[in-house]
Amino acid sequence: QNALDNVLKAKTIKIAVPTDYPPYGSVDKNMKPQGLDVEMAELIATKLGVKIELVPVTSANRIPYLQTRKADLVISTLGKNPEREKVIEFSSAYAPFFQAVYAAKSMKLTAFSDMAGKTVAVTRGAMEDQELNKVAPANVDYRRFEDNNATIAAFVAGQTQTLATSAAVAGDMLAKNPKVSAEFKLLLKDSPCFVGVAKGETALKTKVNEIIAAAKKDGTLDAMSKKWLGKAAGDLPV
Amino acid sequence: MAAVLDQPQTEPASTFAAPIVRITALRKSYGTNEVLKGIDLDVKRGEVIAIIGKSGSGKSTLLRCINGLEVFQEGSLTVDSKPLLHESAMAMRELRQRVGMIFQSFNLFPHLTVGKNVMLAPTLVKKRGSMEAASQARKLLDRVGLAEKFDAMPDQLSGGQQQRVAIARALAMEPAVLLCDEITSALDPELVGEVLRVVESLADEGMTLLMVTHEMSFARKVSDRVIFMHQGRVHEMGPPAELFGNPQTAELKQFLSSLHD
Amino acid sequence: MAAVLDQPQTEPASTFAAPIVRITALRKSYGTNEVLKGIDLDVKRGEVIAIIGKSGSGKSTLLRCINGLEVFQEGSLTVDSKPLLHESAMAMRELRQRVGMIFQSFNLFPHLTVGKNVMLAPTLVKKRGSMEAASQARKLLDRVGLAEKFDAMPDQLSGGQQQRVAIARALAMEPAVLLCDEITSALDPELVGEVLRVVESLADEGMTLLMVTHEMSFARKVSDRVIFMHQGRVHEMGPPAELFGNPQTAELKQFLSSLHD
Amino acid sequence: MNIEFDFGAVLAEWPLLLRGVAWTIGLTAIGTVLGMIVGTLCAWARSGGPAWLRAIVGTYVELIRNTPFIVQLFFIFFGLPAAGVKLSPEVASVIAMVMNLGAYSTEIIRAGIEATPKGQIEAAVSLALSKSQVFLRVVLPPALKKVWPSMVSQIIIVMLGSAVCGQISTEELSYAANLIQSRNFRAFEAFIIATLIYLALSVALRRLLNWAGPKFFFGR
Amino acid sequence: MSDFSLWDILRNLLMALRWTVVLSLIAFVGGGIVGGLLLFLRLRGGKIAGKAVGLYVQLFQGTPLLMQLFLAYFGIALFGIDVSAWTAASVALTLYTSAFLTEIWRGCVASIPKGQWEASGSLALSFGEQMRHVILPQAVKIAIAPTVGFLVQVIKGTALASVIGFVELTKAGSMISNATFQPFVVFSCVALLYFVLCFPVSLYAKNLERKTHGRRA
Ligand SMILES: Nc1ncnc2c1ncn2[C@@H]1O[C@H](COP(=O)(O)OP(=O)(O)OP(=O)(O)O)[C@@H](O)[C@H]1O
Ligand SMILES: Nc1ncnc2c1ncn2[C@@H]1O[C@H](COP(=O)(O)OP(=O)(O)OP(=O)(O)O)[C@@H](O)[C@H]1O
Ligand SMILES: [Mg+2]
Ligand SMILES: [Mg+2]
Repeated sequence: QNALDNVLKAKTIKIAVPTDYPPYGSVDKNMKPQGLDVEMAELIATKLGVKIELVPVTSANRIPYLQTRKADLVISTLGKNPEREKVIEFSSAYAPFFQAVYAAKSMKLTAFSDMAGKTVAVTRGAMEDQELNKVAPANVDYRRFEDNNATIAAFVAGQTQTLATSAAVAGDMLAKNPKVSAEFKLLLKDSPCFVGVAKGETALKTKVNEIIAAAKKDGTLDAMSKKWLGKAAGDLPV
Repeated sequence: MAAVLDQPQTEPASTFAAPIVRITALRKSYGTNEVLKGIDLDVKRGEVIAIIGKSGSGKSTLLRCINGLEVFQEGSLTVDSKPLLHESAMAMRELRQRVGMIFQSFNLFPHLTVGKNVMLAPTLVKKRGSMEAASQARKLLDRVGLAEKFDAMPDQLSGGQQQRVAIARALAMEPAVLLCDEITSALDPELVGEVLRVVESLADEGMTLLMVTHEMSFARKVSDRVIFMHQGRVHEMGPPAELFGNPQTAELKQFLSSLHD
Repeated sequence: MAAVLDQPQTEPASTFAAPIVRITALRKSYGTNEVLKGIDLDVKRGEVIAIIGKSGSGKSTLLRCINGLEVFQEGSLTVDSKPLLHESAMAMRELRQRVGMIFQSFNLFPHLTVGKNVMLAPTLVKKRGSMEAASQARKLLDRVGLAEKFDAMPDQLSGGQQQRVAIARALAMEPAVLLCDEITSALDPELVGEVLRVVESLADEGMTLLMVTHEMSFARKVSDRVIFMHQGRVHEMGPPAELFGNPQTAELKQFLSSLHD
Repeated sequence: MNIEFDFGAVLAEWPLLLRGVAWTIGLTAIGTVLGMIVGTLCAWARSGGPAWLRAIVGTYVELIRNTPFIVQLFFIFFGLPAAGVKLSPEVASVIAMVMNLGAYSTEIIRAGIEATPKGQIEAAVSLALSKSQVFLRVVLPPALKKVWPSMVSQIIIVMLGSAVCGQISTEELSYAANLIQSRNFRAFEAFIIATLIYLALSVALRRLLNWAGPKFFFGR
Repeated sequence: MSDFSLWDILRNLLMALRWTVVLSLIAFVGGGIVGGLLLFLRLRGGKIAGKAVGLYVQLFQGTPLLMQLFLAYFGIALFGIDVSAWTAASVALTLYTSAFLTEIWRGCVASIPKGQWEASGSLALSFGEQMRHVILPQAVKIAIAPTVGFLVQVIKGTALASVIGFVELTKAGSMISNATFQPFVVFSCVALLYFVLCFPVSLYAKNLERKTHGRRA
């Protein structure tokens, strides 16, 4: 039996979403998950006609969730890269995601080479970690945290000099924290978000792709992106 | 003190012939240390035996083998013609109902009243009703002179009183044989007498007794036979008058004379 | 047993006149319970004083006041003409270097060898080198007859040996006065002698001694003066022959006669 | 679901693991030494100090003993900067471990101190030893000896607790395991290996402490 | 996302505190039951079972609870068994608690004098009867204080369930901290709530201990 059949039979789908990654996923006053990823998850559940069960995950453990079938789908700012493609499958992209490096306004940071010797907060297992490794000098002092809560808290608290994270996340953080005088410094990577599906679950993947394609066509994706990220989804890879 | 007791243990004369305890070539070691080196002993029904000997000679170990508290390696042991089988929990429970034991350190159950201490085993093992067990306990406590302590806790009693409760507790199982291991050694001298008087009354009433004791005058007065143990063996054995009056071996002579120091 | 000891405590005759310990109108209470009710006492250099009296009469408290283990409320106390000042830790340490004390319960330090027990205070307080302290410790242990126990642990010694180590430990600070509080009371009778012999040799060599004791014959033999305490007061005082031979007060008479029971 | 284990993929990252072990040992060593010093000082204060100091120490001990280590760690690392105290993850971890062991060993050592017979102290005082000499030379060694088994257990608990320090990016063993699994997605294997290393460390640490206690702290 | 007032923070933390309490109770009750079974095995199950229980205890006392949680969460699932964060946290905490409790209780049983076993044995009581009527009533009295004391460790241990995504007090704290950017306030509240939960239990355990010691002295 495949995952899609199981989902339809059980009439519920378990979807892993972030709760530490505003505006993609965080909690509201009542500790309810909210955000772009959450809305995307709800959309998929609705289109499948099943109930949704949201599973809060962190960057470090979202792939094990899929591997161990603790979730049927991962909708958690998941970027695509070859290492990941070895262990899970990806749908088409559903939202844009820019990774960037942030630092205090006063700091001179115009090229990755300027990061030499500086501390940087990243989330363990997130794409930023791997991407930064490729472009930054070897002597960057990485501070890796378990989840994005910790990464951002560490930077906000001044525990690190720079922060590598999603542009949207950082924008949200800066908007809420006027005291932190940080700004966008370097673009790390444009790595849109995909829905993660367990290896071999082609039926489920196909179904998800259909839903994404339809949503793209009728403007739902753009609307979601406008609502949470402040701009349209733009061109997304299939 | 000597009150009336229903005595199921004295049985028809015809069975008197068979020994109630028969020990044959019994050997027991702790690790490599052989503590009992071949013991042979027949105990007749109603007989009172005193076991004497130096510390470490194996007296306690012998008693503890008889009611199965210790496992022995060689030889055999029968009680009432039934062999002691360590593997069978059922058989061990049977045996222990026939063989009671009283310890140097009383070992009353501190969380139970005196009455409950006496009643515990009969209600659990013999499935007596609690009314019946209570009335038996009262009788037995009366017999050891402690009728009024039924509801007392053990720690409210003197050592001598505790030991008498322990005797009543053992009697409640109506054992055929009673083993006593230095039951007065932990008592202040002025309390020894009250316990020995109870034991003497048991002997008078025909209970089979095996007792390890350092009270030589008591052993002499009460016992039918005295056993002198030395280095894990029965070194000398005989009626008290003979053994104390005319010891045959140098070891016994030395032991007896050392007691007068 | 009486070995040679360098005796820094015997000083030129000229200073003999001033009392080494002078106690004036000393009063001490525990809460509302007045335990010492005005004590006056001068102790001459080299004098041996025995303090006797019933339990609770304040004997220990008096000794403990002298080396500052207890704080008193009224009166004054000087040692070597220096007043006892409880507020000054420095002054208290000075005092205690002049006044040694030995306790009923030995109080050896269980984690240190016998030798280290003796060496501890000289090295810490007098800043002796460890070589020097060790050789002094050996001498002192030899003096109390325990030279060969230098490396033993306290719990390997008998009570009498432990108490002799405690004496050596006190002597290592070369005190001018030694206070002994019933130092043989915790010992088995056969061990009392060995400790008393050491104390006697100290007395013979001119050490100033104040000792609370229940050993009347020893007090009679060794002391220059006996003090009978009663209800927190010095009730009678005098040479031993007088005090024991011809007690003046009814209380002392009663006390002495009670000892023969 | 078919399971294939690939321990090799995790073991291939041995430099990371080794680094993690080194950090775990380092944190534990510093935590133990400083923690016991803090514990000893606090035990002294609590059994013989002035009332106000006793109250402060008492509050410290109860606060630590009644809140989880991970919360203490988060508080120090994420919370304190808001109050102007910025600490690196490593320093924050060390402080949390020292505070933790300090609080527990205060109670442990105090129990030992209070079991010291009064006569021991009086004998030492009447030998003219100063207050601190009495404490360090006469009271403390037998007290430590008495409580050493509890002390060893507590130190091991603190060592195992250091696994939590990875949550604030101190690169100890559990951090290494987490980093490895987030790279090669071999979560089970990484955690099994880390767990076995912890087990070995705790066995070794117990041996070491049982040997070191008598050797350095309380004689034979 | 809307702004949190202090009351919002506290309210959400209090809601999460429920799960800390529930998880503690599960761990404590489950650990107690498993610990009791292990104790029985250890006393009665012969040499091999005794050794096995000893190993079990050493395994759980010798490895971090954090690792046990990770393994329970990601490890069991590898065998095709679906474990939620609830199950994993309950299982790991139960096993962890049982290892400590069985060890605590074994000490209590061992402190009952041998004479009690011998006296009851020679009265022909079976092992079960000895346990039920003679040994346990005495051992339980001694065991209450350290057992209650250990409850505090269990409550604190549940904090680690946050690392497998279980939203109890600590996890709620870090989520709120990220939504509010007020870590000092949030973690102060979190610590305070744990303290309010644990301190009375600690005090109670201390009182019990004083009582049992007083009684024995
Ligand atoms: N549990 C045990 N383990 C090992 N050796 C034991 C044990 N119990 C007794 N022994 C040894 O067995 C020998 C006989 O002991 P036992 O207690 O039978 O002597 P005893 O004659 O009763 O002496 P006592 O008069 O001192 O009670 C002694 O050498 C003793 O050391
Ligand atoms: N620490 C204390 N607190 C309160 N009262 C005390 C204390 N020490 C002693 N006392 C009281 O002081 C009185 C004198 O005690 P002290 O020990 O000096 O008597 P003693 O003559 O040495 O008696 P003993 O011969 O029994 O040693 C007694 O009534 C005693 O109860
Ligand atoms: Mg014996
Ligand atoms: Mg006294």
